Amino acid sequence: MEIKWYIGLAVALFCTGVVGVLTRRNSIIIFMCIELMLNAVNLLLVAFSKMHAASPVAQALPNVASDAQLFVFFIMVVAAAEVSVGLAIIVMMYRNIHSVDINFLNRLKN
Amino acid sequence: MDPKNIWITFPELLAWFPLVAGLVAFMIRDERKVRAWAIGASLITLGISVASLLFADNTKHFALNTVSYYWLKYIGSNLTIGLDGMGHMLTALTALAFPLIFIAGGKNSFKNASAYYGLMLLTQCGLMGVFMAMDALIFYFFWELAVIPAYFLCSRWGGERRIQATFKFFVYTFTGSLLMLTGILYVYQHTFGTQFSEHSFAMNAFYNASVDVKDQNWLFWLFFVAFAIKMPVFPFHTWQPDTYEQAPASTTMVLSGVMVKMGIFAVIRWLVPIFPLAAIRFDNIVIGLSVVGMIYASLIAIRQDDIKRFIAYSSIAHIGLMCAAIFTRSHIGMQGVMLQMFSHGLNIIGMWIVADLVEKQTGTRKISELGGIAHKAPALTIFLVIIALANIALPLTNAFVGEFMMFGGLFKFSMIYTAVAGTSIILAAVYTLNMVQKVFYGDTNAVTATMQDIGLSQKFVLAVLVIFIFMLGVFPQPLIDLTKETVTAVLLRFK
Amino acid sequence: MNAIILTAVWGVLMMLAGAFVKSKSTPKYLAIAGAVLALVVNCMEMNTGMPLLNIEDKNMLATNSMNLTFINIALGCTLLYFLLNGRDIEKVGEHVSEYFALIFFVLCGIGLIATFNTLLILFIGIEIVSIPLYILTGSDKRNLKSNEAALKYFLMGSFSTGIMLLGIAFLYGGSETGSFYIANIISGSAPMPPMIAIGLVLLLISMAFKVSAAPFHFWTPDVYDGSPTVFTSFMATVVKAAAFFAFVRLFENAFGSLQAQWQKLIVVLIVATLLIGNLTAVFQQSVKRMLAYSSIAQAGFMLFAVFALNGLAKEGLVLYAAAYSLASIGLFAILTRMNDYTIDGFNGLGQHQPVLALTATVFLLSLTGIPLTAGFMSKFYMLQAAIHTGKQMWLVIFAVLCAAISAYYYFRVIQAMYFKDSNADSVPVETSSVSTAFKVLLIVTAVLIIAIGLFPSLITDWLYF
Amino acid sequence: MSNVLQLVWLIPALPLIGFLLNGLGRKMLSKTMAGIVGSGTVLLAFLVSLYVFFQVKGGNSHVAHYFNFINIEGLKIGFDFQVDPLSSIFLLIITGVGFLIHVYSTSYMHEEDPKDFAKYFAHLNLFVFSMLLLVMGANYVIMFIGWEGVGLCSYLLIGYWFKNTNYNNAAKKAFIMNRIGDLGFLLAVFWLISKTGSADYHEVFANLSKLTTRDITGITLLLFVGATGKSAQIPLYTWLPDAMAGPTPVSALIHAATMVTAGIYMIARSNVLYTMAPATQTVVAVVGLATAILAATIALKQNDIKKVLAYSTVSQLGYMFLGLGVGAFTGAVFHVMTHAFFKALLFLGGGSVIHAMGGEQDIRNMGGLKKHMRITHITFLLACFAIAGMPPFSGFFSKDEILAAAYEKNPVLWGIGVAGAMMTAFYMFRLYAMTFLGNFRGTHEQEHHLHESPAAMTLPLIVLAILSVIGGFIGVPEVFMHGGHRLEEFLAPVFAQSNALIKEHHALSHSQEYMLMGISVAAALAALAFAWNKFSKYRKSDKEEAGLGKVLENKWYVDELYDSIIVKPVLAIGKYFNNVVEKRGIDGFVNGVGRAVNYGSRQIRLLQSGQVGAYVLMMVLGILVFFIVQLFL
Amino acid sequence: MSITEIIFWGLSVLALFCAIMVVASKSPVHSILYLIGVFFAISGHYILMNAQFLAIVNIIVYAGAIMVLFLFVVMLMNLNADAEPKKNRYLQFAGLISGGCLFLVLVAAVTRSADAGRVMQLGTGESGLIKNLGRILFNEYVIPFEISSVLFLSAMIGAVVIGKKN
Repeated sequence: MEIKWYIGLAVALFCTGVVGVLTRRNSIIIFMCIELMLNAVNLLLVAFSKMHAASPVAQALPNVASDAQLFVFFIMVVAAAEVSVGLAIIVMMYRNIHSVDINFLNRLKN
Repeated sequence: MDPKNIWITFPELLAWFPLVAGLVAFMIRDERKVRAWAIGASLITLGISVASLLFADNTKHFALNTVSYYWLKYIGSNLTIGLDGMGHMLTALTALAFPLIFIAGGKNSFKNASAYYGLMLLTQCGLMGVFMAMDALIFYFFWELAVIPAYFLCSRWGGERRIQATFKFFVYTFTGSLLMLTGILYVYQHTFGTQFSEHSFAMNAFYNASVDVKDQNWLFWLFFVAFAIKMPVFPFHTWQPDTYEQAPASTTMVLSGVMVKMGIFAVIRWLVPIFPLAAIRFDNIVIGLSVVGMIYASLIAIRQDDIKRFIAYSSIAHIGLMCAAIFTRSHIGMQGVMLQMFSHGLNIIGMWIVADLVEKQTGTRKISELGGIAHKAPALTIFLVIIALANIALPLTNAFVGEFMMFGGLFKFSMIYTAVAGTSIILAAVYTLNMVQKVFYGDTNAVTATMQDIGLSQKFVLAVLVIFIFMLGVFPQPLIDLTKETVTAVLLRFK
Repeated sequence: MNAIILTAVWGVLMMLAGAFVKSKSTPKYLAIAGAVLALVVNCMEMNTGMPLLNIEDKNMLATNSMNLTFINIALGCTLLYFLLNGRDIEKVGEHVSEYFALIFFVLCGIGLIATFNTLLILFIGIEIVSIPLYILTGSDKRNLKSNEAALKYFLMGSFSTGIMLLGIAFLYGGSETGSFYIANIISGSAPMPPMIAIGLVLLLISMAFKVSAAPFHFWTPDVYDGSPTVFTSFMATVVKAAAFFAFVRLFENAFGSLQAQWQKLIVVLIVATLLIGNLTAVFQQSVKRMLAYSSIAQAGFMLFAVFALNGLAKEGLVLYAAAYSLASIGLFAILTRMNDYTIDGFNGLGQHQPVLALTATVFLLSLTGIPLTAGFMSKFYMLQAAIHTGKQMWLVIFAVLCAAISAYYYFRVIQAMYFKDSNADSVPVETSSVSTAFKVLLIVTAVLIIAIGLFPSLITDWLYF
Repeated sequence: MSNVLQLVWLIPALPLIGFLLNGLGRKMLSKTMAGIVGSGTVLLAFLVSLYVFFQVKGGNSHVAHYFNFINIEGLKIGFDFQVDPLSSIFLLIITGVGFLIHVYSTSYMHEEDPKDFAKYFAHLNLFVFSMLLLVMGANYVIMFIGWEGVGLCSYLLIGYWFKNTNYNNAAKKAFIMNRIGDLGFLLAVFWLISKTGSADYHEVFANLSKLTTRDITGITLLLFVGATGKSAQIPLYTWLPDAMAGPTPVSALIHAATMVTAGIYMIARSNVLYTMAPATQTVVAVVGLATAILAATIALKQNDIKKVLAYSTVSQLGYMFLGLGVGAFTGAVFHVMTHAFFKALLFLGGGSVIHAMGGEQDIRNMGGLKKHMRITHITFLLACFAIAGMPPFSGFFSKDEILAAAYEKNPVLWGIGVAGAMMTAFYMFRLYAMTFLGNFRGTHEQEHHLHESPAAMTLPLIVLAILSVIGGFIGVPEVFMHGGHRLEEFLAPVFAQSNALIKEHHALSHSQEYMLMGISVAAALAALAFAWNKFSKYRKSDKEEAGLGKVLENKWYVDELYDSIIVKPVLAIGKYFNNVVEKRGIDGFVNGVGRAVNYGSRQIRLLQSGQVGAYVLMMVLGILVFFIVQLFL
Repeated sequence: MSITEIIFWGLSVLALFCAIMVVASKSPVHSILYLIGVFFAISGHYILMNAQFLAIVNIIVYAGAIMVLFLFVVMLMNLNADAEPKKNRYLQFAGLISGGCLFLVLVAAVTRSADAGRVMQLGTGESGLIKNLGRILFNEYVIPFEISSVLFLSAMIGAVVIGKKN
């Protein structure tokens, strides 16, 4: 299997996430789209790790491919932390204005 | 007594004494005391300056009277200040101007006097530094430092529209000096190094920088714009009338008497010798601009109804000639510029003092509203007439010698330019006499009926100025001798 | 390394203090002590190379004098920030020690991004910096502006994290042997393969986002404006400088050899940033928001470090970080005391609070880049670094013209303080909120700025000794 | 000898001392003291000049160097004085006539306030000082100093009664017109300096080989421009009639006897240059003659006693320039001298009349003064004869010399010159007749006051009258007496260099000369008789002048012409520059930059819409741009 | 077409479909469910690439913990379909276009790359196994591992500071 298909898939997922961020107003959904982007990256990283694992040069190195997978692990860790903070912020906003619409608040501009 | 043997050298004294005096002035709360302190301090500075002139040995270009501290040695800049002939002359002008300005201020009351006098003295420090800097970076520092206190002075104690007017002045000059800074940095990259650094900001390093012709051509303009704004040369002059109009009188005196000389000084010290090829290449443009500016400003001056704006435009016309004369690259022209820098400084201060006195007493600056002051204040009128005539370069006054030599230099460069520029001396007569006539002659009116003649302190100041006017008008040779070496050194750069 | 450990530990300590210490002012002193301690151990490491714990870092962290110097500056500025703003932090909300804890965590993250050697540490460091900031931004919970800012910051920050991760993934994929070590991503100076190029651009963009370079700056004004002013102060100074440091480190160490191929992007960034930052700041009425834009404008100057990437640029960056942080912290500290954040609110400050006005003037002059202030020296180094490259002189000229514009808005504040009178019925600052210690600290800050302006080697020498 | 000549600095120094004493001590000095100081210093200067005169007789020329005025690389201008026959003649005229006028002034100005009286004498002394500098300077720069100095004094004295705006305007006009000429002078000096490297007469004339014909023509033309300003020639003559606003002695001294002759002195001094530039000489001659005729025509119809004299001055100066133009340098100088005598006399006489008439200057209101003012009348009449060129009065000799020289050059010049001389005779005797003959036409009050002036005023009149009568005999032409032209002999060394340059010299035959004299005298006599006859019984009439008469009365409308082609346009341009170019153009641009920044700020601010979606969109667009820049460009 | 490829395509279509539905569906709850679908599809890819540890973690952490948290929050707020007001169509359209452009640009760049054709190791390889990863994590990645605790601590504080009701 050639790497380009995985790249294509990951990029497609990533861009779907970007489109979601651009088009939606519900902050929770935007947040989910960002998670989607992160997952696309995760997929890409793993795919790359397997690509490097297949290359003869890299196979000689010790941790080939594991690096990227650990990186993915850390991304998940960070994502988890981010989610907790992010949701807290959204909840806080909801408490104040009873809405999760990102455009509802626009006192800060210009 | 060799100045080297004194524990501290003249350049140091000249630069740091006003600084310290200024800082001290901030501490003094009582207005009378702080004024006395300012006058005293400026007189001491004058004394130092006179002493330095006595020890001046102008045959040793820069060699003597130069002091250098290690400072930013790893980037090749040292705090080097020194006095050559031109520096001597201009520091003397600065030192002379300030006590006169302070004394002429009389019993003017200022809100927050300590800050006022402190800032004035700081301005003096900046000016001194500019005239003595022997290092491009130090020059830039002082260049800015002279402007900042002046900006505060104008904005704090100025007229109604002071904030906009002086802000324009500040932004304008600041833009110019930033452009110059880029130029300095670029030249710096092409200088030889010192033992600590790859390149050097020292003046000699700049003079010997290997800047090729192509670079000179645009670097020249970076520097020139900065200096042209300061001088100011047409068409960079529009900040000046507004600022002069709005600034407090004594600051205006500093601005026009001394600070505009910074621009001319800088052209001679930091522009022409560094980019001789570009200076030769663009001489026609610069002189053309200057000459156009002379005529232009003179014509405008004819139509001015505000004394302050009137003086401002007349100053622009005079400065134009100085700028043009520098680029003639002739001995006579350059020497004329030297003389004229000093003369113009004194004359214009005199003009401002008179204008200020008139405004204070009558409450108006409108030429059309005044008249007949000669009856009420004959002494003031006599001084004014002498100063005004000096301003239009009547023979045996100081400005004549300078203008004569500058025109002589310009003539060597181009007869056409001289003829066109020469019409400005006619126009100068027109606008000056118009002003004199409308303000001082004729019959008194309601505004001027209560006019009093000037007090003793103003008389003293004006008398000093008049003495200088005639002294230098009859016997300018000392000033010529003082600056001769500088001129020769600068002109050598064209060889 | 020392600083990272200590700040992390101190963060935990502060957190625990929140649970056990009831006095409201104790956390402040604890935090100050922590900052001092961190500074001490960092200096220790600088001078002796002696780590607190001997941890095998697998070369993931680089502790050279440059990085440690930077950490020193960040810690020093934070210390100053604590001293000046300690009381204001207390006023934000109930979780005083938690705020301090978060700030310590941010410092820990700053330690990481100042020393990272792999993209993983960079990523984690940036997240450790960002997440507490999201929280601090939203810490004024009842304030809708604070809410809004937090949400905006969080969403856009996460988005940029996504961009960054995609970039990292592409770099990983494009690198010869599949490595996250920044030194191994590129070998030689051949034309970039497209995958590397994609990764580079994406990483550049995410870093540009963090340093709020246009056109990725949009979060900055809103977030700086909406956050509680004390935290804006921290965000806009120490954190921003740290992001810059990471930016420069990344691009120097990872892509330095290919600089010619991506320099044009930096040029675009610089032009856009300077233009937008300076222009937009001109019209602002709120000083706080004006400072936000000015921070964008200053970022334009700092970007010259990335543009030039030479020794001068590094010295300049360190100086810039110090100068900019000091001046901004000072200004924000004064701003927190103001009754009215608009420029008109500063009217007559010169008469009511001469010390505040004077020091604010020094800070503003420094930000404008007037000689003898640190601000001048830092701009000077930056311009010199750019000119040293011998390329794109027009960019430098453009930059100084923008600096002239910056004088326009900085001086508006000065004008307000000195040349205008305050309204008869209101004072710009409540006298009670200005303690002597505060004034002394401000003066110390101003003196520091002038000292650095006079002797930049006070800081740059650290890089070499 | 030279040791003694070192003392020539005394000559200008004495009036300067007088100026300082009177100027600084104007509050302390009594009128008498001020008068004594003022006249005394000039008298002393006259005595020294007299001494100098005898020293330089025989062609001695001496340069006294005092100090370096300007000494730079490539140019050395000393503060040097030169005395030679030419300057000594002028010294005598200036100090001599000047002294007489000072004396006259003590009486004429007696009604002034003591302070102003002293001020007046100070100015007068300053004028004498400047004039002396002008003629004594050993180089063009010192000459220029005096040159502008006299312009200044003229300004100060014309505007002496500074309350009157018209007087001020006249003063201003004088100064500015002089300045226009000064610019020409200055340019010429620069030209000389840049080519010969010096402004010293000796060096310049010794280095003429360095100058091309173009240079010399240019220099002489520019110098002549200077001369037209100072000596009131076309086109810069209009200031002189206006300058009559000053006190009458001032008019006599400055605007008749001395200052206006500065241009002649300068050209005579530069005779070598002019001889080498025939083209310029032609210009000088033509301009001189044209001025002579133009001014004479105007004088025909003037009714102000001083105005008539003023135009006659302009006219006579024109003759002098004609002389210079045709190479009769001696003749010109001779005419300067005789003119100084009789014109000063005329002015002082006129002053005496005005004094007697209580300030009245319109001759239509005079008449029959012969009875009341005998001395004034006689001296005035003598002066009229002199100026009309009646033999054997002084004017005859000098004018004749010029006309003869003109004839040599071109008979047409002579013809026009004679026509001018006719007009001169006509208007002078019109003036004389209207003033002194017939019946008194003024008010009773004026008539009651009519009286002869005091001795201080009449004495100078008498002295000048004597000089006017006999002054001509120092230059008796060759025809009458061989070797009778002592002035020519005396001045010969000065003009030696240029005489040597004139290759051919066709002298007039004696018969031709007699004929020319005869024609001109006859013409003048005819005009004289006609005027005497016509105006001795002049009656006042309210008839408006019409046609040419009106044009002449209004001075050919030259002032109006200048006003509309120079003054108004300049003012309009100034206004345009001030209101449009400056405010809207340059400053508008500067402010426009500021406004543009502000506008840009307001617009660019709108990008910051406050909406996260928009922000992210911008970011994504930015990403796209960056990708395209990096990957596809 | 080998079995691997069939699985790849099947999973890819599923992932993309679910991703698009996350963006497109009106109700947040549906979005969440679709997102979980995406996660499962991605985990399938992980297994395909023999990254078993990540596959499991992905299911547990993302689908299990994070998404449940989301769901919980959405339920708590009682956000239903059509809670979202009408949105600026132009902005939506612009978002779609620019997202598409981004995709095109990236794909265009990748296809120019020589690496695009490199073959992957699918189904085999030790690197994704827990044993292997664990060893490396605790040997070489000690610092990031330890440091990420700081991240969690700050997230925890954040939840307290922000979430706690005054």
